[in-house]
Amino acid sequence: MANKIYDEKYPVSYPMHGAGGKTGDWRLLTPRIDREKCSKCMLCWVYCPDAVIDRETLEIDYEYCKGCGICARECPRKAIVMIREEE
Amino acid sequence: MANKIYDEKYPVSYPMHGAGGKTGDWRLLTPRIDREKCSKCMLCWVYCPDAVIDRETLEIDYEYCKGCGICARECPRKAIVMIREEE
Amino acid sequence: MATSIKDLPRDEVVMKGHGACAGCPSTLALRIAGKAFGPNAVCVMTPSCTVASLGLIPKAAYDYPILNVCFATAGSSASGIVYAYESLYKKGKLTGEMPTVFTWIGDGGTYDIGLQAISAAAERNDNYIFICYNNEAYSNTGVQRSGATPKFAATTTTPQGKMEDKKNMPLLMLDHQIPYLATASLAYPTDFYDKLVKAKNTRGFKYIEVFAPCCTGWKFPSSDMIRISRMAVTSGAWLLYEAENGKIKFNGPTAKIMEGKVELSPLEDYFSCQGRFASINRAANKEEIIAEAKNKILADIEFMKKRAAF
Amino acid sequence: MATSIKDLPRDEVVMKGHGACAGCPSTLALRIAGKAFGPNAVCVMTPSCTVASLGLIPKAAYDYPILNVCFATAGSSASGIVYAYESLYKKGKLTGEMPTVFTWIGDGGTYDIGLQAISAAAERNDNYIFICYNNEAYSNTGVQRSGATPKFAATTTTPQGKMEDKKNMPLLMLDHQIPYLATASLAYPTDFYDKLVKAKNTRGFKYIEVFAPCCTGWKFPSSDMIRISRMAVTSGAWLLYEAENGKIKFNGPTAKIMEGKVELSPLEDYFSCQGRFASINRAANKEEIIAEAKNKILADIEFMKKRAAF
Amino acid sequence: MKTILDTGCHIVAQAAKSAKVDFVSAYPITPQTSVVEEIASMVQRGEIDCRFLPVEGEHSAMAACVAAAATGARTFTATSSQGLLYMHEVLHMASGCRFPIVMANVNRGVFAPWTIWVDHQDSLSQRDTGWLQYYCASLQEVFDTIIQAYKVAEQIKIPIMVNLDGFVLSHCVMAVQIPDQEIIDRFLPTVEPAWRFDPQNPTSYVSVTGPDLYEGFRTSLHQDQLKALDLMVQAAREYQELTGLYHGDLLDLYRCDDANTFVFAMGSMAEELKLSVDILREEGIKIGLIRLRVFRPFPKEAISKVLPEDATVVVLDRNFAFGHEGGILFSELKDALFTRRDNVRLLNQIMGIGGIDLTYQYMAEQVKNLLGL
Amino acid sequence: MKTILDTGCHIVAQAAKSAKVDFVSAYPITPQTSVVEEIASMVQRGEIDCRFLPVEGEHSAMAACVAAAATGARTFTATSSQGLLYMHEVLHMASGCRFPIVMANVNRGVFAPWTIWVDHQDSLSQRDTGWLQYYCASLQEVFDTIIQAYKVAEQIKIPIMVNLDGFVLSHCVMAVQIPDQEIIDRFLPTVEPAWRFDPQNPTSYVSVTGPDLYEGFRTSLHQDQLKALDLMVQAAREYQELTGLYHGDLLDLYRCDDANTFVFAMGSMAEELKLSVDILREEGIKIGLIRLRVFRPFPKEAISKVLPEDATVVVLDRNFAFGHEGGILFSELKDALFTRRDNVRLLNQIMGIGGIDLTYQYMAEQVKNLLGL
Amino acid sequence: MLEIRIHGYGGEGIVTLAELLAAAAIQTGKKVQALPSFGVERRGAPVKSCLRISDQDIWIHSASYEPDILLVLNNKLLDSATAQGIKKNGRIFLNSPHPVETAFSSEYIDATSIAIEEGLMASGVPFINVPLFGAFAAYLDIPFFCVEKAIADKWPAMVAIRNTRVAKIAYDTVRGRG
Amino acid sequence: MLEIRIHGYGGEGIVTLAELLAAAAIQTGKKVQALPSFGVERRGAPVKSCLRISDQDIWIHSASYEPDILLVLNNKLLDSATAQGIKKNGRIFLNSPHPVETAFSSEYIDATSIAIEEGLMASGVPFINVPLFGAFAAYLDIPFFCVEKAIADKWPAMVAIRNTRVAKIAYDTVRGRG
Ligand SMILES: Cc1ncc(C[n+]2csc(CCOP(=O)(O)OP(=O)(O)O)c2C)c(N)n1
Ligand SMILES: Cc1ncc(C[n+]2csc(CCOP(=O)(O)OP(=O)(O)O)c2C)c(N)n1
Ligand code: SF4
Ligand code: SF4
Ligand code: SF4
Ligand code: SF4
Ligand code: SF4
Ligand code: SF4
Ligand SMILES: [Mg+2]
Ligand SMILES: [Mg+2]
Repeated sequence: MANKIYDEKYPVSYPMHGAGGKTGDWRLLTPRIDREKCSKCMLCWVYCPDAVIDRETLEIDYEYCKGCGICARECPRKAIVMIREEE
Repeated sequence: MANKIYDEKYPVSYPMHGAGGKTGDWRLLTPRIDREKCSKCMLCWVYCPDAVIDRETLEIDYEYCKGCGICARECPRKAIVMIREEE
Repeated sequence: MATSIKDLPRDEVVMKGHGACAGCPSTLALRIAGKAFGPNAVCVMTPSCTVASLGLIPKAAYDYPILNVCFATAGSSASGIVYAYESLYKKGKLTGEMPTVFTWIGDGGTYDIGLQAISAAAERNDNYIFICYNNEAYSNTGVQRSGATPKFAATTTTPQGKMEDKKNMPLLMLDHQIPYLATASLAYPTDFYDKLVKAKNTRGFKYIEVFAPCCTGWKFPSSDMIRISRMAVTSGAWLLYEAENGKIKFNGPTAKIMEGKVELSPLEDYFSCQGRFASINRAANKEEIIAEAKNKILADIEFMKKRAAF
Repeated sequence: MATSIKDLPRDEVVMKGHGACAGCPSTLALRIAGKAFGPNAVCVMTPSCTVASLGLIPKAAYDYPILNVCFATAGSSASGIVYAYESLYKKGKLTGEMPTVFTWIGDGGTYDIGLQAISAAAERNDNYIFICYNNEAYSNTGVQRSGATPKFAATTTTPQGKMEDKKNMPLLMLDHQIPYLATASLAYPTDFYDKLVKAKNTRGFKYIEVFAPCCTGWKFPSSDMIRISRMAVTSGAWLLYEAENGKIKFNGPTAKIMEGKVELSPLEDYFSCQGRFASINRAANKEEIIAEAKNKILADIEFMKKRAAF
Repeated sequence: MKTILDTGCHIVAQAAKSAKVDFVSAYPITPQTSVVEEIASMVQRGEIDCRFLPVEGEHSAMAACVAAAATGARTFTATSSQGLLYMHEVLHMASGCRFPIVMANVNRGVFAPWTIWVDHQDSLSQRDTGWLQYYCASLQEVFDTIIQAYKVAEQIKIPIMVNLDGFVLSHCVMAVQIPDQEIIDRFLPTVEPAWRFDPQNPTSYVSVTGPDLYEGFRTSLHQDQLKALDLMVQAAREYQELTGLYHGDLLDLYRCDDANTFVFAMGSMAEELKLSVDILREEGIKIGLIRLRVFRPFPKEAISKVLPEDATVVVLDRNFAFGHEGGILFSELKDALFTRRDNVRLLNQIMGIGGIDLTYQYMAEQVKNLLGL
Repeated sequence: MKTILDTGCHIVAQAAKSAKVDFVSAYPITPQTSVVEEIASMVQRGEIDCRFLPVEGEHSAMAACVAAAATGARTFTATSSQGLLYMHEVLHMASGCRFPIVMANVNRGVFAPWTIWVDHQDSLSQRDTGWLQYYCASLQEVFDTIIQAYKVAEQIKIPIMVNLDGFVLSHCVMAVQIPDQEIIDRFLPTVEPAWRFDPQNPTSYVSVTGPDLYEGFRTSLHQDQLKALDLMVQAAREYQELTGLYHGDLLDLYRCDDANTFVFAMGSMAEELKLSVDILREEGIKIGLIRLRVFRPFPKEAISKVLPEDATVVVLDRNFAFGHEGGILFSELKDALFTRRDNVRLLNQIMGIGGIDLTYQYMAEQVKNLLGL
Repeated sequence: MLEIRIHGYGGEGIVTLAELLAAAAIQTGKKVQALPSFGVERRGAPVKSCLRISDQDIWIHSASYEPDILLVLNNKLLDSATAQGIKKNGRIFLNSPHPVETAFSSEYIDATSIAIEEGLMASGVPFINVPLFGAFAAYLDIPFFCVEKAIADKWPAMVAIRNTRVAKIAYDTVRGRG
Repeated sequence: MLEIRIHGYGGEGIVTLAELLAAAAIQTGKKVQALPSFGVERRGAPVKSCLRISDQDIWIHSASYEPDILLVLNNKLLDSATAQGIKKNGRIFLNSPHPVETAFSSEYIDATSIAIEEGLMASGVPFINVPLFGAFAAYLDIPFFCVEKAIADKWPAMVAIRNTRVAKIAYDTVRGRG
C-alpha cells in the first residue's frame, strides 16, 4: 500500500479506502442483518459491489455502505432488511 | 469529362487517359493478337487491367498497354503472343 | 469442479468507499476479477465509469497497478505491456513470474471506439485477457447509445429507443479464433470466477465479457442489479458460454435452455423492470415489439446452438 | 441468370494509362465495378495502390467522382455521404436518383486501420457498398504484413514468413448480420459483376471482398494474375460465396468443392508459383508447413459448410 | 426574436438547428455530451430536418462530416478535449479540403492525467491545423457566433471551430435571444461548396499532388485564412444590423479608450475580467480589456491598433506554450506586435488550468501583481 | 567505431539497435516505411534483442509505446505525416505520462491533398503536445541525435521526437560512423521511469485529477521542458567527448562569428544553406547560418546570444503558421526575440512545401531577394 | 446581485432545481444564471450549484464562494456546505423535518415529507426538488405565478399540474411562516 | 564533386545500382551520396537517382539538375533524361545494344545482353544493374577491387561470386574500349 501520498511531478494515485469520499453518506436506506436468520451462505458478501461486508464477521462497514440494497434483495433467508436510518 | 484542367485553389482532378503517364513505355513484352486464331470470346478484353483492348475491334492501344501478358496467358485459343518489341 | 462461494479467495482489490453508484455492476465484477487474478496482475483502463469511480489523484479505489489510457487504445496498450514484459523478462531485466495483464473496459471502449485495436491484438493472439463489462451504453458520459445497446432501449441519444440490433461482440471475438472466450453474469459469480481463472491459465488472447446491468443507465432500483443479471440469463437475453479453442460450451441456465430442459422466463418481465424499455410499454404495437425481441432471442439461441455443434 | 462476358456493359471507369503496375488486380476489379454500378455512383478511397495509381492532380485515372479520405475513415466517410444525401434528397435540395455510394479499399484499410468504422457502419446498417480488394498486404507502402496476410507469406515486415493466421474478415462481416455479403475472384469476373449488381440493388450495408493477387507484392510474373486468382479458388485458399440476409450460398468452383464434386487442386502449386512463399520451399519442415496450411483450409471449408447450413 | 433559458450545450444545439444544418455527426464526451444528446433528440423528435450519424468515435465523426460536406450538405459537429485531439488528422484534412464545416468545441484540459474541466490546451494545440477559431464568452455569443461561423466558413471555404468553456459555459444556464428564423435564413443563404460529388462531372478530389501544385493549394489556404478577418468583421456587423446582437467583431474591447494598460484574454474568464477591470479602474489604474473573439486568424492589426504607444499588456493564458516560458496567447501576441518599435510591454501569467476557477477578484489581484502594484 | 553506408531509414533502425531498445511498435507509412521493415527484419533475424509489435495503425502504435514504457522498457517508434497526426491524442498522453519514448519522424507534408514529400507541417503542428523536438540535417546527425535523445528523455522524463526530412534524408545513402557499443552503453545507462507497473506496490497512474493537482502536474511538464535545454547541451557535449561526433548542441552555427546577417532554418535544407552562405559571402555579404537543431524547447537565449545588435535574420520556413503571415519558425523566433530592444530585423519566406526541391543556388537567390539585394 | 449556493447529493435533482429557480426569477424581470459544478463522482455523491439573480447583466462565470444564501437539501451536508463559504450575514435554507440551529439566520422546509405525502416518488426515492422549488421561491419572494410558469414550461401538462400543486403547498407553508 | 544522374524504369534496380556505385566509390576514399527521387507510380514508371562523389563533405541534399554524367538504363529514356538537364560539357553513359549518337560525349554498354547471356534473370526480366555497375565503375576509373568489395558487402557469397563475374565482364568491356 501507499508509502508516499502524493508525487508533485507524476500523477500517481495510491489505493485507499474512501477514494470516492465517505460514501456511507450517500445512503438512503441502511441494511441490517438479522443474525438469527442468517445461514452464513455468504451471498451478501459476494454480491456487495462495495466490498463493505466483512468476510468473517458479516459486519457491514456503514462508513462506506452505500445502501444499494443488493444484499437484502439477494439474501435467501431474508435476513437483511433495508431501513430508513432516521426512523 | 474535364471542362477545366486545373483549379488553383481546390485540389480537383479530372479523368483523362495517361494520368499515370504514357504507360506503353513501361512495356517489356508486347501482346500481338492473331486474328485467325481468335474466337472473339472477349476474355482478353474483360481481363485487361488497363482497359486497352477495344471492345469492338479487339485492337490494343499500345500507347498505354503495359505488357502485363494477362491477355496472352488467358486467351483460350492462344491467339495472343507476347513479343520483345526490339526483336 | 466449479468453485463454491465459500472457496472464493479473500483478496479484495476494490477498496471501500469507491466513487461508483450504489449497486454498480462494474465494481462488483472487478472485485471478483481481483479474487481470480490475485495480486500479481496489472491492468489497463479506458475512460468509463470504472475510471470515474477510481477517485481523484492521489487517491485510488482499486488495489491494482492501473494505467489509464486513451479511449481507443485498450487493445494496443495491453499488447504493448505484454510485448515489453516479454522483452524485459527475456533479457533478465525483470525476474520472477510475469504478471497477468488484463484490461477493464466498458462496452463503449470495446464494441465501438476500441474495437480495432482489440481485433488486431486478437489476430496477433497477444497474450493477455481482454475483459469487457457490458452495461450496454456509455454510462460515464450520461448513458448514450453504444454498439452494445439492444434494440428498443432508450438512451439519451436514442430517446425513443434504439432502432438497430446490437453488435454480437462475443461472436466476433469467437470468429477471431482466439484460444479462450467466455461470457459471464454477475448473478453467477463463481462461474465468472472460474472463467477468469481459466483465462489466466491460458496462453494467447482471451476475451471475457460480463453482463453489467447499470441501475443508473437502465433505470431500475439499485437493489435489482443481481436480479436483472439473472433475468437476462433466464430470459435468454444474455447467453452464458465459454469457448476453449473455439469449442463452445454453455454454462448455467443457458446450458439448460440449450438442452431444452428449461423454458425461457418471460422477456416482458425483463423489459418491464427497466425504465429504459418504458417506451415499449407505452407503444401502440407493444405486442409486436416484444414478439420481435423474443424472436431475435430465439434466433440467437438457435444460431448459437448450431454454432456450438461445430 | 448469371451475366455472360459478352453482356457486360461497355462502361469503362478505368482510363487508359493509369499508374498501377502492369497486371494490377485492383484496377481490373474497379473496371468491373464500373460496369456494374454505371455512371451514377460516387466513391471513397483511402491511401492505397489504387490511389497511388490515380495519377497526380489535376489528372485522374478513374472516371468516377472520388473523394480521397484518411486511411482509417472509409467506413465513416461513406456513412457521412449516405446520411447527407438522404438529408438533401429528403429536403429536395437534390433530386433524381440517389447515386450508389461505395468504397474502394485495400485490405489494410479494411482488416486493420479501417475496421472500426466499418464495423460501426455495419451495426447501423448504413446504406452503402463497402468493397475491399484484398491483396493480402500493404502493397502501396512496399508490401508489409496486414491482418489479411496469410500465415507463412513473406512480407517486408515478416521477411521469414508471417507467423499468425489471417483474420477472416468476410466471416466477421457476416457476424454483423448485414443484408448482403459476397466474396469474389477476378478469375470469375461475371460472378463478381453479378454480386456487385445485387449489392447495388440491396438496401443497407453491403460488403464485398475481391481477392486481388498482386504480382509485385506476391512476387509472380504479372501475366499470372488471373491464373493465381483461379488457383486460389480451386485450391480452397479463397472461398467464393455470397450471403443474402445471412443465408450463405457458395458459387463457382467453391460450390462444387463444398458439394464434394471436385477435389481441391494442390496447394503446393498455389504456393510454389508465388515468391512470397519461397521460404516454405527452403524450409526443412516444408511438408509439415504445407500440411498445416492444407489442414487450415480443410478446417475453414468444414466450418463454412456448417455455417452455410444455418 | 424569442428568449430561451437553457444550458450552453443546448444553446449550441439550438444554433445548429437555427442554421438549418443538413447533417450532424458527433460522439459524446464530457462536457460536450448534452450537445449530442440534444441534437439526437431533436432529430428523433423531428424538430430539425437533418440526419444525425451516431459514429463510434471522433476520428470517424470528423471524417463523416468531411465526407458529408462533399455532398454539399451544411454540416455540424461538436466535441471536446480528447475528442478534438483524436480528430486531429481529419482536422488537417477538412481545412485542406476547404469544406465549411462548423464545429463547437467545449474546451477542456487534455490527458494525461485525466481532467474533465476547462482549459484551452485542446483547441489551442490545434492552431496549426488550418481551422479558423472563435472563442466565446457568453451563451448569447455562442449562439450568435455559430451562426456567424457558417456565414464566414461558407464564404471563405475554411472550416471553423467555435470554442466555449467546459462547464463554465456549457453547463451554465442563462437567457439567450434567438432571432427569428427568417432573419437567420436571410443571413445564411446557400453557398456552393468548393467541390462536390457530381456523377455527371466525375472529378476526383484531394488525391496525390506533385510539389508544384501542392504548394499552391496550401498557400491559398494560408492566404485565405488571413482574408477571413474581413469576412468575420462583416459577419459580425451584418448580424448586428439584422438582430441588434453584437459582441465585438475580432476583439471585444472594454474600457480601452483611454487605457495605457490592457488585459488580454479569451473565453468566459475574459467576460469576468470586465469586473476585474472595474476594480482596477477604481484603484486608479488606466486599464482596459481586450478580449480575443477570433484566435485564427490572429487579428494582429486590430490588436495593434487598440494599443497606444508604450502600452503594457497583461496576457492571461489558460494553456501552456510548451517550450516557451508562457502561454500560447502570449507567444502569438509577441508575434503580432514584433514590428512595433515602441516600448510596448507584455506580461504573462498562466492560470485556470484544468478547471481552476477564476474569480474576478483573483484575476484583478494577479494583474496587479504582474504590474508590480 | 565502424562506418556504414546506408539509407536514412536504415540508419534510424541502426540507432534504435545501438540504443538497445527493448520494445518497438510502429506502422508503415511512406517515407518512414523502411525503418519499420528494417527493425522488423532485425528482430526476426535476431540481430536485436527486442520485441516488435506490428499494430494496425499509428494511434495504436503510440498507445502501445506508452503502455510498454510503463513497464520500464526502453521504447522506440517511427512515423511520418498522417501517422504522426493520427497519434496526436496519444502524443499529448505520452508527454503527460512523462515517459521517455523516442520517436523518429520522417517529415512529410500533410493531407489534404495527398503528398508524400517533405515539408515540416506534420511535426511542427505537434508543437503544443509537450514533446521535445530535434531536427537533423545529415544521416550522421540522425544516428547521433537518436542516441542523445534517449539520454535527455530519460533524464528529464519527457518524450522526444527526432525529425528527418522525407526522402531527402530518409532515402539518401551516405556514410555514417557507428560508435562502439560499449561507448554507447556507457553514454546511455539504465534509468528508472517516472512510474512503472508494480504489483508489489500497486499504484495507479494518470487517473482523474482535480484542478488543484492537475495544474501542478502540467506546470512541471512545462517547466521541465525548459530544463531540457541544459541537458541537451550536456548530451551533445558528452557524446562529442566520447565519440568525437558533434553537430552543434542546440544550434549549429556556420560562419556566424563576424556576421550581421543570418539565415535561420532547420533540417536538410539548412545543411545545404551552408553552400548558399558561401556564395553570399563571396558576394561580400556578412552572412552566417543558424541551424536550429532543437525546436522544442525553443532555444531562445542561445539564439539571442548569437545575434549581434541590429542583426538581420532571414527565416526560411518549410511550413505554414496558419493565421499569421509567415511560417512557424518566423513566429516562434519573434517570440524569442521580442524583448530585444535593438533593431533586430526578421524577414521570412516559406519554401519547399510538399517536396519542392531546394537548391543552395535557389535559396541564396531568395535570401538576396529578401534582403533587397 | 443575489447569490445562492445549492448543496445536495447527486440524483436529488439540484440541477433541475437551480434551473427552475432561474426560470421563475427571470419572470420577475431579473437576469439569472444557474451554474452547477460537477465532479466525476456518480449518483449519490455531494454536488452543488450556484444561482445568481441580478438586475444587471451577469458577467461572472466563477463559482459563488460567499453566497448570500445557502440552500441545503440534506442535513448531512450542512456543515460541509457552510465550510465552503457564505457571506458574513448570509442566510441558510434547509430541507429538514424540523428547524435547525445554525450560526446564520435559517429557514427550513420539510420537502421530503411533502414529496412523500404527495406521492412524488420513483423507485422509493422522493422527488424533493418540486416542493423545495416552491418553498424557496416563496423565501425569495418570487410571486407564485412565476413558479407556475417555470413548471408549465418544464413538464408536460399532466405532470405540471401535479407539480404545481405540490409546489404550492410548500410555497404556502413558507409564506404562512413569513 | 562529380554528379551523376541515373535514369531507368521502376523495377530495373536503379536504387541498388546507385548504392553499389556509392559503395565502390567510397572505397577510393571519396565521400559519396546516392539520392533517389521517388514518385508514387508503381513498378514500370520512370525513376531516377542522383549520385555524388566528392573529396569534401557533401552538404547538398537537393537533386542534380546539371550532372556531369547521365547514366541511362534504357534508350527510350534518353531524350527525357537529357531534357531534365545535364552540364554543358556533360557526358552520357547508356545501356544499349549499340552506340548511340547524342549531343554529348557518349559511351554505352549492352548490359541487357550480358545479363541475359550470363543468366542474370528472374521471371524473364534481366537484372541489368550488375553488368551496368561493372561497366560504369570502369567508366569512372574505379579500381575493380572496389567493385568486388561492394558486391561482397551486398550479397551472400554464392550470389556475390556470380555477380562479381558478370560485373567483371562488363568492367572489362568498357576498360577494353577505353
Ligand atoms: C476519444 C474520447 N472520446 C470520448 C471520450 C468521452 N468518454 C469518456 S467515458 C465514455 C463512455 C464510456 O463508455 P463505456 O466504455 O461503455 O464505459 P461506461 O461508462 O459505460 O462504464 C466516453 C464517451 C473520451 N474520454 N475520449
Ligand atoms: C494514418 C496513415 N497511416 C499510414 C499511411 C500509409 N499508407 C498509405 S497506403 C498504406 C497501405 C495500404 O494498404 P492497403 O489498404 O492494403 O492497400 P494496398 O496498398 O495494398 O492497395 C499505408 C500503410 C497513411 N496514409 N495514413
Ligand atoms: S446472504 Fe443472508 S443468509 Fe447469506 S450470509 Fe448474507 S445475511 Fe446470511
Ligand atoms: S446495501 Fe449494498 S453496499 Fe451496503 S452492504 Fe448491502 S450490498 Fe453492500
Ligand atoms: S481471349 Fe483470345 S480468343 Fe478470346 S477474344 Fe481475346 S484473342 Fe480472341
Ligand atoms: S498485355 Fe496486359 S495491358 Fe496489354 S493488352 Fe494484354 S492484358 Fe492489357
Ligand atoms: S452509471 Fe452504472 S456503470 Fe456507471 S457507476 Fe453508476 S451503476 Fe456503475
Ligand atoms: S503493387 Fe500490386 S496492388 Fe499495387 S499497383 Fe502493383 S499490382 Fe497493383
Ligand atoms: Mg458502457
Ligand atoms: Mg493491400
